[in-house]
Amino acid sequence: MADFIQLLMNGLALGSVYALAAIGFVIVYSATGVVNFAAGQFVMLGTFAGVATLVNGGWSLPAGYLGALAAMALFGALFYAVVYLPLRNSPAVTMIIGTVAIGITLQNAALLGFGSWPFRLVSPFEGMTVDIAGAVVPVHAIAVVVTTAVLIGLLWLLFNRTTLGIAMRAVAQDLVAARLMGLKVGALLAFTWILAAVLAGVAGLMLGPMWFADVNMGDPIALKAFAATIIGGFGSLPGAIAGGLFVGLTEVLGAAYVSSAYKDLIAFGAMILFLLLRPQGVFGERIQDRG
Amino acid sequence: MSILRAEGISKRFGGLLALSDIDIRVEEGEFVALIGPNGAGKSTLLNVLTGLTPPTAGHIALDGRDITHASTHARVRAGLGRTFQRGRLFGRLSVIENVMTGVANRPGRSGRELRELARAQLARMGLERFAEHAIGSLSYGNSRMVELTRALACEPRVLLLDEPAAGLNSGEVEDLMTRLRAISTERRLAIVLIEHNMGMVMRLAQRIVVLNFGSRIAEGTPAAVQADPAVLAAYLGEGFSHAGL
Amino acid sequence: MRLTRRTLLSLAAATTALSMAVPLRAADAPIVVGATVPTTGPLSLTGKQYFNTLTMAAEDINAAGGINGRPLKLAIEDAGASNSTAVSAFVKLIQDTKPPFAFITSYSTQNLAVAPEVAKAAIPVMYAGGADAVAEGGNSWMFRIRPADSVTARAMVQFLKAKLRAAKPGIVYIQNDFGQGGAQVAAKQLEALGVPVVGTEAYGQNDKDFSAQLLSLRAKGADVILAFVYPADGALLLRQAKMLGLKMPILSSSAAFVPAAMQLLSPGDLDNVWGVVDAFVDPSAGERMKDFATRYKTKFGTDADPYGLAYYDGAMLMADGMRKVGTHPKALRDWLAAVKGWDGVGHVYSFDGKGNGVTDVAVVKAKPGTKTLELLERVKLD
Amino acid sequence: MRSLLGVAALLIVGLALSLIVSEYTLRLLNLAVVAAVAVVGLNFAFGYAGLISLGHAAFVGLGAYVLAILTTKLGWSPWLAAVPAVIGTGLAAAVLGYPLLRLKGHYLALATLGLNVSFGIVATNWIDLTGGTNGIANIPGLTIAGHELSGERPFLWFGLAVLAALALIAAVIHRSRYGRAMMAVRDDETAAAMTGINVTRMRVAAFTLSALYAAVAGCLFATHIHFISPDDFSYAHSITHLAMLIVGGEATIAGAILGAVLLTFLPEWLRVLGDAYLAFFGLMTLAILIFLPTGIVGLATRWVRRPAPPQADAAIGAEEASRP
Repeated sequence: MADFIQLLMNGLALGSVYALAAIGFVIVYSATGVVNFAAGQFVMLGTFAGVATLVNGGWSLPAGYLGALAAMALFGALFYAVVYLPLRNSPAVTMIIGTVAIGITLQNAALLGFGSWPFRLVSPFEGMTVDIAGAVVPVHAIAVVVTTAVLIGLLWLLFNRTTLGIAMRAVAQDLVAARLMGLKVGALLAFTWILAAVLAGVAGLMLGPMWFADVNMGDPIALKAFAATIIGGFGSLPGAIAGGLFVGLTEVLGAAYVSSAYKDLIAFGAMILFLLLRPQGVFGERIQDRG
Repeated sequence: MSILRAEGISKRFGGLLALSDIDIRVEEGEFVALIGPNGAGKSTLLNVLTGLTPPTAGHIALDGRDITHASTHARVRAGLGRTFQRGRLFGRLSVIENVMTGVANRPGRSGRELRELARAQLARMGLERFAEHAIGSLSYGNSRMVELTRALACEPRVLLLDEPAAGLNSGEVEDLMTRLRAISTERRLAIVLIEHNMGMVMRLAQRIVVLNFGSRIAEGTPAAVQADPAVLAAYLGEGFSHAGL
Repeated sequence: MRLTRRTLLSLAAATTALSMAVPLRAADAPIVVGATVPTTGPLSLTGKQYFNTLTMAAEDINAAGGINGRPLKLAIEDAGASNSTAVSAFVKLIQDTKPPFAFITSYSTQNLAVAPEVAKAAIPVMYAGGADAVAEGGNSWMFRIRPADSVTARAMVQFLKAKLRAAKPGIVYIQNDFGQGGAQVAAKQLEALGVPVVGTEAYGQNDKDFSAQLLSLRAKGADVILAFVYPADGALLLRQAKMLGLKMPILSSSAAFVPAAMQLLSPGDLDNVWGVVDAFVDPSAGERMKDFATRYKTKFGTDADPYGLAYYDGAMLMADGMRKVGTHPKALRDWLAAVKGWDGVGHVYSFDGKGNGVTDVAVVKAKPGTKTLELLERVKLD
Repeated sequence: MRSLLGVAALLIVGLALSLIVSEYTLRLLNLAVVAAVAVVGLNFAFGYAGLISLGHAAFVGLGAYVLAILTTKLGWSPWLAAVPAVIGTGLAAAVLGYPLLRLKGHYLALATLGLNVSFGIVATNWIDLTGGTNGIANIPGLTIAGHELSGERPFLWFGLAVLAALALIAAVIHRSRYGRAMMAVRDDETAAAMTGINVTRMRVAAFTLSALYAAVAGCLFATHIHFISPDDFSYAHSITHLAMLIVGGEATIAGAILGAVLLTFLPEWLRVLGDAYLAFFGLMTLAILIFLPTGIVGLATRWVRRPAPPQADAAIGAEEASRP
């Protein structure tokens, strides 16, 4: 039983990271219709932004976190200008290939800048653990789950209670109508990318101490985030969370109770099954012909 | 025996009853018009008849064969043709290739035969000179005529036309009417026409079916329908005063 | 224009000078040796090490007078993270520089993919991929400068049985050529020794959570865990084992003890952890090792690891051969194939009929409360 | 006729190159030819039928693995083994296609991506059959009339012949009723059904055709490199195939071949940039997408057909009449 709780907690922590990566992906998708294959590299950059400020720069924790997130915001704006704007009217596939191409560039630029040496980010809760029903849970893992929950709450407030968020939703639903209503569509789309990059930054900073930072960590995260998004429902925030937790839990529980060699087949098999049987996912909107 | 018969057709979208217990029959070579205010369910009925939307209840028979559950392409091969409200040509195929997709329905034709048949169809519609043109280069009027040609190339026995005259200028409408009349008589083809241009409806249709809020509210000859108070109310109720009634 | 006798003479003189200059220049022209090294992608962590040591070896060789007076030059191409890139890199090297000798990577699948091209090029190469399958291919041009995975696995099993007195071993391995191969050999060996494994668990190369695998082995009653790992995941696995409160000893393969992995660990993570490493790369392991390790650290700012050392020794061995029999590929290959008891920094190299040069490994353990490794014993297998 | 000329040009250029270039370039040409076979196949699915497949490499892999297993474990001749490899892969695609191809756009893209990842997991872990991550080595090469196609040059000749034949077949299909039907399905599925086209069957047919070509590419790959492992067929390769098709441009056979050649050579040419070469590769691919949205072929046709004759009646409503 203690083992089960332990696995459950680890699965939740892992799932929270996938959920955060998936949220950044979903925000971009619902606002711009872009399937961002560089989403994993966003998270990787987030971790390395932390490496730059905290490890290489030696900044204090709060300053380092803020600096890293500011850098990510800048990166989001840059990505909007350099990748999204020139390609925004291209077919979906061109956009997919474009984000893959820039992903290759980001990964190799990080390799040039930081080398292949793995880094370790220090957690604010370094070495602290709590005992939950016989399971040993690092405080950092709990902090990850809590931060994810708080961020989701804030995002909900943003999208439902602020003019900015409501305008963003309007743009996501009908770009032309939003433009006719006088919304500054360009600025709102840019903000979407910035928000996604910052969220990826948070994900990156939080997983840095749990995993180690290496420049090749992006793609595996993106794959899991895709699976999470499909299972939860394309374009749905609660779906991204549910999907992320599901993928994290199947990864850990599947390895424990089914087969550690084939555990990833469960997540991806579930993804394909969901696509076939319930393509709108758990929470998702009905399939539109977008893309 | 009716060439197309639909009985008790209902279609529900969530809480909305788009079609309610509609009966419609079309005789061989007959020209029927389907009219009604916007949102009356005309296009939904066409979608049900062509198998694009499954009905919630009801049966459809084509030439005596039940096609209620047949797929769209099977209905086309059984003799059902259709054009769309917004022209839907294949943008990456040339004009003649568009028509060839229709001709290709009948098995056992060689590639050369397909091309010749398609060319003949275009010639019959006076469109031969556009045969090798790209779809994007056609005028709107011509693209509608190409779409009609493509539907005819499927050799239908019943042709459903969804507002074929929308967006055409008066000369083009006249031309279209002449051709439709000719097609209907020459090919013994039954035609179901959805149209807002009442002048056109009155001149072409032998029989008119009127829908409103998903129900059939009137049916009869143009003169009879024109005189029907329920029809007048339906259009006036929607503020449709320039309907020419 | 008239050709005078004078101009003819001077032309002749010039030609003679030129023709004499050519052999002169060839005598001190650099010998170009090829190397395919992963400098991009996930494999570049280990690749960086032998990129460094090969550079260092070339400098050392040239400082000692080169190869009979001719300087040694390296031509390096990126082998990337895919087999296809590795083969392209090798073929490009052969094409561009026609080297008499080359180093290829420490990744078995890349070695396997390149093997047919090596045979085609007909030059001797040294490789550090561990999979036994590479040597089983019967390619007489290929020489392995690291212990084969089966050697490591057998050494681990011996130590496990003899010193850790395991009765119910469990195995956890990384899902790649190294992990799968090592786990298979170890399981068979343990079976043969009468201590069958109680559980075998796998994890993916990109996995970050090993709690399922570790807890499952504990639940199956494993009293020792054998871990076949790569550097970063190895470190993460050791850390999580401690966090989960696993009390049994863990015997891990080499990669968890390379500097890149060690810097990620704290002393507590190494408690009750043994390592079977290719070679004990530490200043305490003798004068020559001390010289190598300290110079590497001064030059590159990080500690050397056994992978890097393997290529350093390999380069020295190659240079020795070239000095003795020249740079003709066939002569060099035959010389290498006959090498017995060549004393390198990391090992004593003797090539067997399949081109395996190393049959010894070292068992290490951290001094209690520190991350300083101690050599417990050397295991020599025949 | 035009496609015959194109194929002749391909063969002449290929043969001429094969006689003058170095061994290394020959090898890259061979890689490009193998990729081109796969990408010409992908053109059926994506170019004609509009199916975004990110699982193409799995079909290349399936073909390669069947051939490798039958030749190394059962000692079949590679020629004989290629038959079940190609047919089996086609069948697998058809069986998978029926449920999968109900999905569209990026849903299909991610489903096929999941398929590719799943293929990798199975190939990695079914060690008895696939050799796991160690892969399968010593795959025999092809022999023609007792001559082994061992060198890069003979293999290139053979590869070019295969590519030329497959490109011709693709051109014939393109112009047949099936090609038209696939494109009709891509342009407007509803209207396609309304001209009597069985949309599902056309989709599955396009997907299956693409898998057949992929399997041929897999057989070529296995007999060329003589070694395969799961890494050779990862989803990254599927994305590369799609990128080749888009960079080549305009859903054409010529574009598929040109794209395959360009994206095979580009990273190799960039090697002179040293450590930064892959970073530049990504940027250059992005630049091509931005500045050549219709690909190389689009650029070429724009150059050739510069003075497009203005249609007399083109002005009105051209947008409305184009795609819905």
